[in-house]
Amino acid sequence: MDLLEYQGKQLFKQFGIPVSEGRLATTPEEARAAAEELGTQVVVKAQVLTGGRGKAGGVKLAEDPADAEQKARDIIGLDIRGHVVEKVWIEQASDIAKEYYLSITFDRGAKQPLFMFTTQGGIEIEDVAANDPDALVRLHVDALEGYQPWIARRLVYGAGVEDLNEQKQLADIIEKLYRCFVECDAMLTEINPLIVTLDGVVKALDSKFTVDDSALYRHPDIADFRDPGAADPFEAFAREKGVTYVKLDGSVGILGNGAGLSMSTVDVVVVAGGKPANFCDLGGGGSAEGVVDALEVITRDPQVKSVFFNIFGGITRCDEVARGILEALDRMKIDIPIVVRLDGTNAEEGRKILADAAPPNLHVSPTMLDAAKQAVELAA
Amino acid sequence: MDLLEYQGKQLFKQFGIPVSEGRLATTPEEARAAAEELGTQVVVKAQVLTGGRGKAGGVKLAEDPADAEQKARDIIGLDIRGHVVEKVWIEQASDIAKEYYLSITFDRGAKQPLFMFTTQGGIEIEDVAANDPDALVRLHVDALEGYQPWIARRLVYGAGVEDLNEQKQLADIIEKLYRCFVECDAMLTEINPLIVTLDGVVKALDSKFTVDDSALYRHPDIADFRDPGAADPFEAFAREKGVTYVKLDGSVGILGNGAGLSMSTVDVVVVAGGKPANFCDLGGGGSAEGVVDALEVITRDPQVKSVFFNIFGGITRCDEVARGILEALDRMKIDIPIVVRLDGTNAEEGRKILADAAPPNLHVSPTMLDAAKQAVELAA
Amino acid sequence: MAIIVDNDTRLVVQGLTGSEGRFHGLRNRAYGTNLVAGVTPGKGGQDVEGVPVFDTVAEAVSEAGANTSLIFVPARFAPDAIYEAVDAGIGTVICITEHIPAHEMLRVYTYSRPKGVTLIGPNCPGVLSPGKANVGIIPAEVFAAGSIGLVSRSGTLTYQIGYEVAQRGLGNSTIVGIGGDPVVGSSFIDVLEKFEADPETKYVVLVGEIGGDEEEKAARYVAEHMSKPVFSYIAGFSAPPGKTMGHAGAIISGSSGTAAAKKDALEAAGIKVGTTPTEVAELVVAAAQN
Amino acid sequence: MAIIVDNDTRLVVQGLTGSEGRFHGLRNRAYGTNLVAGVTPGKGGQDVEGVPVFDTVAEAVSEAGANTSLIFVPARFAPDAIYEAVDAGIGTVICITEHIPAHEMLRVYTYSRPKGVTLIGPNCPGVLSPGKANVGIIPAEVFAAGSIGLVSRSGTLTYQIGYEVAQRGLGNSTIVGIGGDPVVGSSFIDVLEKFEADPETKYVVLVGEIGGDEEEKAARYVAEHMSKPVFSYIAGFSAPPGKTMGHAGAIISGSSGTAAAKKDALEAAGIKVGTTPTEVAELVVAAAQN
Repeated sequence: MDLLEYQGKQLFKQFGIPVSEGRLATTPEEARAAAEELGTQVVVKAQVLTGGRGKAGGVKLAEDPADAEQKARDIIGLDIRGHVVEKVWIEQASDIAKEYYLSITFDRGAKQPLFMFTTQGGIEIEDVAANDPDALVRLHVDALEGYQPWIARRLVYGAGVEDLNEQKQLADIIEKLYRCFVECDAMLTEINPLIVTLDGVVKALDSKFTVDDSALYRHPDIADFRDPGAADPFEAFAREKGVTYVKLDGSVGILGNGAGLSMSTVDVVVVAGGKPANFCDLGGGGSAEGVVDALEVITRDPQVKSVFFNIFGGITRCDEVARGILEALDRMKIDIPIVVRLDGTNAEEGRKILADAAPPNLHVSPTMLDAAKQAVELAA
Repeated sequence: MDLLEYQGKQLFKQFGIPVSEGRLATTPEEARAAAEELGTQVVVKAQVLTGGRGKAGGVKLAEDPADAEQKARDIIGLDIRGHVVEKVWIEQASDIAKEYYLSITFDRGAKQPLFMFTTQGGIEIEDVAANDPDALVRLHVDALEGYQPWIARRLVYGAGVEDLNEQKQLADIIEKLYRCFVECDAMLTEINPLIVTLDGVVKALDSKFTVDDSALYRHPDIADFRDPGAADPFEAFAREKGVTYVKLDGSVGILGNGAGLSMSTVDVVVVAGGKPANFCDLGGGGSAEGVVDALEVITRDPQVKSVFFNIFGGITRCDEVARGILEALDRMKIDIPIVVRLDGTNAEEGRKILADAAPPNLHVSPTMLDAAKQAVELAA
Repeated sequence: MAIIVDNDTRLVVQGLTGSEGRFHGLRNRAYGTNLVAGVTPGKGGQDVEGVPVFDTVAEAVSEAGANTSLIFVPARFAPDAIYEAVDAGIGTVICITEHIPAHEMLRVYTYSRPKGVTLIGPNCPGVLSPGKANVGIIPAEVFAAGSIGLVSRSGTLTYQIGYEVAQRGLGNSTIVGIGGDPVVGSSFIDVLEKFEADPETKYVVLVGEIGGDEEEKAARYVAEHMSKPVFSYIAGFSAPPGKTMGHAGAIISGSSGTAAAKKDALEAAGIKVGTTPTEVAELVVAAAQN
Repeated sequence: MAIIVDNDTRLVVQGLTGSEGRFHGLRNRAYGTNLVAGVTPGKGGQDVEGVPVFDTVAEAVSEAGANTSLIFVPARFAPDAIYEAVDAGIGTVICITEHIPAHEMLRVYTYSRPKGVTLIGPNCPGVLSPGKANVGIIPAEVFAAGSIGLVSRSGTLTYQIGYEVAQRGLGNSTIVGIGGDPVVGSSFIDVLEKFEADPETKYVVLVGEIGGDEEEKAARYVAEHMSKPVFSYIAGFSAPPGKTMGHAGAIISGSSGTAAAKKDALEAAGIKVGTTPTEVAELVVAAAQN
């Protein structure tokens, strides 16, 4: 789960990482009130789960409360890379002397948290890595050793920070960011830029924060950050139904069981010359109820012209899936053609159930590739 | 550092391990007041750093406050294995249904904390280990894995505890005791007996608690438990002077540098037919000031008839030690004979300094064994 | 022979008395796996269709000689269950449980790795050596015994490929589902190493998917260390960048991790990559039939 | 040859700019030890009598090729210093610092042990291979080069024995002070194993003291695994039970751990035990002169 800037900063603050004072606003009027409360120059920042806000006009300095209101009016409703701005973060403006970069990533490959730090912050870290790799200090942490003070020294001296006062503040922030990373079950915590003000104070001016979905049950406060309104409406509906669903842009609705097979089904539809409308994973169980829910999610999308049901029965039993399909057709009015391919556990029985019922818009196909071709043709 | 029962229980309580309500008393009157406050039958328990209190009459049940005062009068001043009782712990009496045993030891050999648990509590654990070893469940913990719930299961099921309610309370206490052990830097935490009351409540009826001296700087609250009055007066004086000193019962005062050599010096004095009066380790440094302090500590003991100064110069420089001896003789009036043996770094210079000054009661001897013999003769 | 599970497997199921554990544990036994014990705290002394249940894994080891554990306990108790198995001296731990927090698995992994334990999963379908032992939830019926090793991050896709191989008259030495979580106990390389050393395995199929760089690392490993022919299939060619597809394994991160990048890396290592599950089955079958 | 430190040692002193670190580091260099670097955070770029100082151990490794670290930093910073050395790839870490909390050392030990690092100490005098390298605070002047390996929990007692050996015209291959803390990086057995494998060492003297059961374990190890003659001295025969003598290593715990019990165990393993430091020196010298 990705967090918005202000949410990540709220967690930073809990762990003692310095951030600027700020207020959330959803209307220009609230933005004005926030600026009045803060009593200084403020920055109005679009809260969206995408990068490139600055270039898109989503971050603006405001001289006074009236200006803050105006800037918020400009920003709220803005479309930034497909994300419409609904909230802005009004924050006291900082006098920036230097911009650093600090992050911790859950490095799956190394199976260790990975610190990255550079004094060349404020820009995309990929650019630093590509153009000046020596400026970027990378350091893995052993999960059982945990944080030790030498880690901060390696980062700070390695990046060439020479000011003693900065070194001290950075070491403190590095330690706290690690605690925050571990205790919040984060997959990524990034501060870019980590600024030094003209007064020599180091603080986090932005936050990028991803939390492990599997650990959200331990963090109800973080889980509450989730904003159902922010997601794609089809995906929101899918989440509500407990269905794993990703909206794509084509006409062939896809339902597979298991992430790998479902992904492969999307690929095979492309190979067959079609355009997938979605990725949808029935998961391991495949109860009749799950099938009904998944079909409901897929067919809500008006772009969907045919549905390809690709099931390989392992734990999932094909007869159960067949019954689910019939039940879904029974309960919902589905006119578009459905191509079903069943293999594996109880595939014979499943095919027989479908053949016996023989709904007019249902087509049973013997192989994955044939089924894909048929679904593509029917969507055309 | 060993803690008294009530001190250990105070730490148990901090970590959520159930203990009985109690009050400390140093006079019979305080004991009466404590019993009144507690408002139930109480047990009056001698607070001394030794076992076998019960047999020695140091633990008594009191029916009412007047009785508590009487029992406290009996116990305060009692000599239990050489420890004079100065404090009593007045505690609400418990209805004991069962007595279990639970401990965690810092196992130096295995380099892991060691849990021990048995339902045969209330007696010396060595007896259980000897007579019914299967009844004693032993389980090591990996320091990096730390406490995991399976540990409690291994202990509780392994010892054959069948009552669900007890199992649950025990698992909770086991986890908390581990946290207490680690977070207090304990070398030993022992609960014997760990009782089950007639109402089915599990709680710690006693505590044995040893804290790592090297970690006391992190635990000022625990360090404050130290009672200077409880120690041997010579040892207390030595501690005050920062000298490592153990009082023994003979007539040859001993001063070595390094624990190993000092122990060996004690042994060699015994080999030479003498009785060591103490063990005293000058430590690694061996400054003149340290020598003066150590000699002051040793010669305070009126049993000391001669002093054997056994120095092997490594980091310690023998000339420095020689100067310290002369300075001590200069500052204190020491009449008893001192036998000095110097070897190693700057031994020549040291011997020369002593030979030049030639105080009347100072004897320089070439080898460790010869010096020991001479010191033994002079003490006779 | 085969790898990880075989006729020497003496299986304990942690969570045997739960509905999943019971269903699959007994199914594994029906297949011929030597299921010697179950573990459920508080149910020691009971049995599940004749399989003795113990309170602790240590007892399953000392009383029933268990050497392999299959874990079906819920996510919040699963790390504890893995630690318990490892510390009881179990040499092979296969964890089916999904949704274990990544940071917890990281600690479990870092702890158990130096101990030489073979940990498979979590969030994996398990390991099947056809004709010998099935440990986990893989539908053994669709596989035949043979000389093709199969290792995969995905369950159903593996079944699909194994099924296609079996339809063509060949079979598998062992099928290993390593799981798709951020931290899994065994990587592609760990399993490839075992296949290379296994005399029964002649060919290997590696089934990857988008995200991470495990396939790229495996490709380098194959080029440098493997003598046996390796074939591959990668899922997710049509996945849009930055979208999570099903589980955390399938995130495109940064510049690499795309299916195309993986395919290039594999092909550069001399590995033939099929564009559909059917095609990879055809490739390996053609090689085996030559 | 010799063990642990020798002519291949490239030493970094963590805490070289402190008074102890400077004194002993330069003393070690004066003896002939190849002191290549010092580490003191914030003093990178300075030097101590020509020895370059770095901010981190990693730099001492990459810039100066350090492979051995000697640690002189205060107790509260010492565990961090050991972790830093281990994680920077230092293969041999010798920690002189005393009073490190036992629980912290337990974590450091448990972490570094599986990494194959040779950790000596803490609270130890260090390691001396006469004529080759001295790393620590052992007064090298009193020792001569020779074929007798010496391992001990105690500092001054070791010096005494090595001195007596040297007085009799023989010498030592390596002297190892393992330290007397509750958790030390290397046990007697670890060092005995190295002596057994070292062609230069012909005889071994083990200097123990009361408390724990390390000497008993060493006796079993010698009986089962060592071909070279081992001699021993144990301090603390006259120690009263239950009294702490100097450091935590010397507590009589429970029924075993007494000097007499240790002597019996050693003798049962065929090890000759001297009653005084002089006697053990005489025993090993007599054996070596035969």
